[in-house]
Amino acid sequence: MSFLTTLGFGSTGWGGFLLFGAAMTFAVTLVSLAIGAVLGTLVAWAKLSKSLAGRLVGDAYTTVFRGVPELLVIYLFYFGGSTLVTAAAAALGFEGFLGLPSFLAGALAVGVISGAYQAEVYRGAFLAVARGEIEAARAVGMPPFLRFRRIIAPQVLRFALPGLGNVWQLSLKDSALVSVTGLVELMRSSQIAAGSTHQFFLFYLAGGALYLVLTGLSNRAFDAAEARVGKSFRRGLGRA
Amino acid sequence: MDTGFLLDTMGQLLAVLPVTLGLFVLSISAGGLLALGITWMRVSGHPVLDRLARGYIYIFRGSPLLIQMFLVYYGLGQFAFVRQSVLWPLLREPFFCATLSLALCTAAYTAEIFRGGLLAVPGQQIEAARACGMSGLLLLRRIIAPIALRQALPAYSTELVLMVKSTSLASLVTVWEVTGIAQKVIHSTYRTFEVFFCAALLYLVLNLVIVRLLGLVEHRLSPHLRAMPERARPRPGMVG
Amino acid sequence: MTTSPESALIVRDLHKTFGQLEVLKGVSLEAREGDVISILGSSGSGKSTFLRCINLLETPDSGEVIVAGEAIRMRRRRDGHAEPADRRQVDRIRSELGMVFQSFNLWSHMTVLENLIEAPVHVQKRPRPECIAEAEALLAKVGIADKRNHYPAHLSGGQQQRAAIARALAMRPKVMLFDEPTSALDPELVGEVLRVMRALAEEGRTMLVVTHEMGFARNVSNRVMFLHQGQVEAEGPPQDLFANAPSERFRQFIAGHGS
Amino acid sequence: MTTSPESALIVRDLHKTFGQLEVLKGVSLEAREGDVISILGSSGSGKSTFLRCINLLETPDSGEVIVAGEAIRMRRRRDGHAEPADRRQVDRIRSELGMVFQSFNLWSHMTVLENLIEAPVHVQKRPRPECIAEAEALLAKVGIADKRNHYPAHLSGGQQQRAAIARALAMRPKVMLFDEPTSALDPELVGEVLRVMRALAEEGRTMLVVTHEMGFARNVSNRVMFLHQGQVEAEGPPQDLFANAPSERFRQFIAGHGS
Amino acid sequence: KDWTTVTIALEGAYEPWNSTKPDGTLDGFEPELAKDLCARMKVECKLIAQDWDGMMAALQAGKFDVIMDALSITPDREKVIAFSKPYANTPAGFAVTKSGALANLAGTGTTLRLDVNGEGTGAKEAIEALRKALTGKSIGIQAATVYADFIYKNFKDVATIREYKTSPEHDLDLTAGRIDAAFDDATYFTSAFAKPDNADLAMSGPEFGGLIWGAGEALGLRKADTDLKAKFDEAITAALADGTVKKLALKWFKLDVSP
Ligand SMILES: Nc1ncnc2c1ncn2[C@@H]1O[C@H](COP(=O)(O)OP(=O)(O)OP(=O)(O)O)[C@@H](O)[C@H]1O
Ligand SMILES: Nc1ncnc2c1ncn2[C@@H]1O[C@H](COP(=O)(O)OP(=O)(O)OP(=O)(O)O)[C@@H](O)[C@H]1O
Ligand SMILES: [Mg+2]
Ligand SMILES: [Mg+2]
Repeated sequence: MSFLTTLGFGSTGWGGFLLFGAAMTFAVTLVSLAIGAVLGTLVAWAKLSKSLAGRLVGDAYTTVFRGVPELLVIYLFYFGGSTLVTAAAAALGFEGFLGLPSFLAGALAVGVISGAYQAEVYRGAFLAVARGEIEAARAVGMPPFLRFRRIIAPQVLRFALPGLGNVWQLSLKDSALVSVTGLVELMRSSQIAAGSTHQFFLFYLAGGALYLVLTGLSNRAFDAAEARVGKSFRRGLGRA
Repeated sequence: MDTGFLLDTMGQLLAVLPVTLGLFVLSISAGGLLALGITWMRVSGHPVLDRLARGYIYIFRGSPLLIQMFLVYYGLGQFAFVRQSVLWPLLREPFFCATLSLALCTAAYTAEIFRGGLLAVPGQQIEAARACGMSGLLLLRRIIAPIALRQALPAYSTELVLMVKSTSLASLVTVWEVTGIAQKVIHSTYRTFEVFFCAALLYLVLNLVIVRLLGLVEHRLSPHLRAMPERARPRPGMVG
Repeated sequence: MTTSPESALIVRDLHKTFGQLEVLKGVSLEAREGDVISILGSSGSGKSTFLRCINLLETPDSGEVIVAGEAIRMRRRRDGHAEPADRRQVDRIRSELGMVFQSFNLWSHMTVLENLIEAPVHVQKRPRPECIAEAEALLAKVGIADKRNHYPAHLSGGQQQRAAIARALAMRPKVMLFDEPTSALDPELVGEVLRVMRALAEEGRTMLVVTHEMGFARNVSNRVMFLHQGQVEAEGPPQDLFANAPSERFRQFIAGHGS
Repeated sequence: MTTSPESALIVRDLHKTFGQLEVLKGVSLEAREGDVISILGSSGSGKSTFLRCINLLETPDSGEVIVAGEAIRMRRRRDGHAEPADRRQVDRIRSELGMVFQSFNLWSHMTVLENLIEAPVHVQKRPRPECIAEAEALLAKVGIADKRNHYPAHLSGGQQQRAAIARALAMRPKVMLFDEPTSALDPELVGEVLRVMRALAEEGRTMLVVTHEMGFARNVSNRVMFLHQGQVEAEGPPQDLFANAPSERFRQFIAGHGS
Repeated sequence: KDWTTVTIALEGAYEPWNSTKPDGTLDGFEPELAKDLCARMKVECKLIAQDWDGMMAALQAGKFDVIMDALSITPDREKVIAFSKPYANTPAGFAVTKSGALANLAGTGTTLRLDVNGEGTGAKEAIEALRKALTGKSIGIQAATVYADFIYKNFKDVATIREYKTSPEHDLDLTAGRIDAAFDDATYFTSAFAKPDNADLAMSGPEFGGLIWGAGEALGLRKADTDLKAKFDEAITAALADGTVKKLALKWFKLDVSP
């Protein structure tokens, strides 16, 4: 069948092209999730802290990076970052354009956005951790970081997992916007293939299917994680 | 800066703000209702319903909204039987299709958020309710929902903010809302940053309002998590 | 005490296993109206599990529970586990069984007063003003009327426990299941609460009380049941049981009292 | 009992207000090494709050806490609230204060054994195998060695309480703060736990025990403090205090015992 | 600056102007023309694919030096970037469904040349006939193009106008019957009609060409790079003169598009 050759791996097949795009999407999402985890934790901590300044900074961060369209953040990081780098290079005597690599700029931008979302997820999860258990940790003299690492983080992670799954999905799709930096990820490869062949449904369906494959793989990971951390909890829901 | 241009752009964007708001309000209302049903299926413990709900969430969370909207609008229209069906008068309307695909997509995300909130309800408090003879809807309405809602609010506010931004995809199906108009202005003037700045400001203000409102609701719903209100300052006296 | 011959609660040959651990190995009990039965037993002997099986918060593996003459119908799921055949029946029966949990389990998003009127108003559908009046009387009885508008997180342990007792009483249940209802109370309050319970018994309510208070077992209850390793090791009126214990294990158990 | 003249713990003029309610109105206490002090008081009298202020889980409005000669430094925030001046100092001091909470507060994501070794390994940085060995010995002492790999949600109330006690002891704290450590235990186990505590006292550890067990106050502790309406209403060795109570309120309180 | 290498950006998804082959290399009218121009200029050219959104900003930021993407010269764009001499100028026309009522309107197959103001021989009559035919119909156009301006100017009062983000989308809606006609570049339509999905579509009515669409399609450059513009202008003039452009146009568009 013709669409099999079109999607295949031969010299006229787009299979390899799309798979490469999918791998790029996965890589951008993974890196941005990691960046977002670090930022999100810090921001959630700031938002929960007693310090007014901390709360203001945290609020500003989540409001701006959740509120502003993603594309703008990516533009800012890519072109803004490039301008900075170019200026710095020019000061050192280099000529011409020295951009942040597309991948780095894109992952940073999506990571910063993901950080804002993760912060909200962590904050909600933190509020669900039993107060008494945190007190018990303070009572044995755990300093804040240790308390965070040993008592709070494992439980927050447990409550946060469904929300994190959402953020992962979001980043997966935000990564599609990174194409403005010239990066060819899955969405852009589908669009290129569609535009070059005029077969829009075929390539959008193929692209959508590949996104579903990525989601399927990550769902498995999240389900396994949920099962792992869920075993110590008495189930609240379900049959009585 | 060219204030005249900024004002002019702002004017053009404000003129289509009602379109963005309409898409947003309609799709989150419909999506919220749908999400309730899906959450219920997801936690019902019934294997078939659970599978269906998982499948739904998988597909609509797992693929980019852009592709979903494309397929709902352009894809369905390719089938003659759809064009002859009674639904065609609705499905031929771009605004309806945009709202529909926004609602279908947010329902999947919202269902996961609701489920996360449910998981955080302490099992003992549900037991106490069961022991009083509560079950089903009553249990849900009086005990589970208030606690779960409280837990889910931060994540839900995120979802709302996301939806505001997702409405921007509607221009793909010829519903020209704020971002679509902004891009149109950019394509005719090539003043990317100024135009995006105006659009970003608009979205930011919109999202700020949403986040503040939900913050208020969250505050109202959680007196039991706060310290008791103060009457007066503690007496000055010495401290250590 | 009224000694009507009716059986308010019958439990027959209850079995319950958690994973590997057989917690209840065939426990039976019959309580008539107005009976106050103390359930004694060392920690981990299955007392809480027994109470929780009665109102089906834990599903027993086998055995029968009959409340006011009505047997809770069970059926076997395909995977071999038992489950209630009719959830509505379970709900109806539960609303006639009051329960005070060992860990209180107050609803954290409601004030004390709201906790008390929740079930009467929404499950039993009694008029709200009546419920509020009754709840306030109950709160006064257990001495926390001033805390009615507080959230559970802002109460002391003993206050929470009293709120939990009041919440169970507010439903005017026919049978009451108390899981160590005085553990967090000081001696003075223990006296107070026991007085309330005694009054209830005299009204003809039936009570199952898990307790470590030998004083209560001896002086308030009219029957004592001693659980040991998942079985009823000794049973009978407290006078007989405490005077000449039929079981070595029980003798040893009560010897600890008053160290 | 050792009677070294050193003060293990000094509390001076502690005040604490919750919202409108002044819970502690200037409570002072001095405990020497090896002292076992029972804190009595009716429900809501501020006993738990007092213990929680000592290790700064609640920040006192004013007053001074000195542990093993080291005063916890406080400072006033701009909004008028007090806060500890040096969080590191607080953490260090806390790791020498063992606490058993009224509601246990076991870490729900860890097994019993993990709960026990958590602080010794990660706060005190002791070698893991040593901590495990010690934790197992402690679990055996309180009789739940077989539950070491269970999660708290799967334990009975008494088992949770014993795990909480063992967790506090596993840190080998200089001063121990017990909030009703035997409330969920049967008489036999109460005896067992009291024996463990007595042994600790003989090693020279200092203990503050909030309790409703008059037996404990009378026979195990060497000092009794009676809190009433946020103040120390009576204080002294149990023999004196129980024989001829200096306060009408205290006499009334202990009269409740044994109803 | 001496230009030894020049980076040219294309969208790579606008067949047949420029498109991508499955192995990732660029192909089409523009890539081939670029190669020819660079050979004439004796510079090394690097072709890169770049998303249409962001192309202007990236040119300004210096990521590449030239945009070659069927870019029409318009006054608005000229405010921001510099244009080379045009290398193509294409006519535009209406596409309709072969089976629909609008098929084969008068003038199908002819091309009218209009000047900057939209005037020319037979223009008035042709547009008047089209207005009649399209009354009450809906027309699809790509947003923010010169064609959009034309349609708005002439048909706004008689027909419904629907704006699309990209050209292929109006084809889809044309097939689905949501619109009755689409107006776009003739070269684009020629290649679109060759695809099986669009088998039911055909041109209808006269096509319009000439200066009305501006001077034509040209390279976009930064305003500062006047020397580069001069080099390209020279090369384009030469390529037009010796028929290279015409040869390539016939190969890719089956139509001579040289201005
Ligand atoms: N977080 C809080 N917010 C407001 N009020 C509180 C809070 N914690 C305790 N209280 C109030 O302070 C008073 C003293 O509480 P505390 O827990 O110290 O009592 P207690 O002596 O330990 O009583 P019990 O024997 O019942 O445990 C109580 O009236 C209680 O309602
Ligand atoms: N959900 C559960 N999963 C596994 N084991 C459980 C669970 N609940 C209770 N157990 C075990 O069953 C046994 C009986 O528990 P139960 O709570 O009935 O004891 P109890 O008699 O109430 O003790 P206590 O006086 O300490 O409250 C205990 O050994 C306990 O560890
Ligand atoms: Mg129990
Ligand atoms: Mg207390």
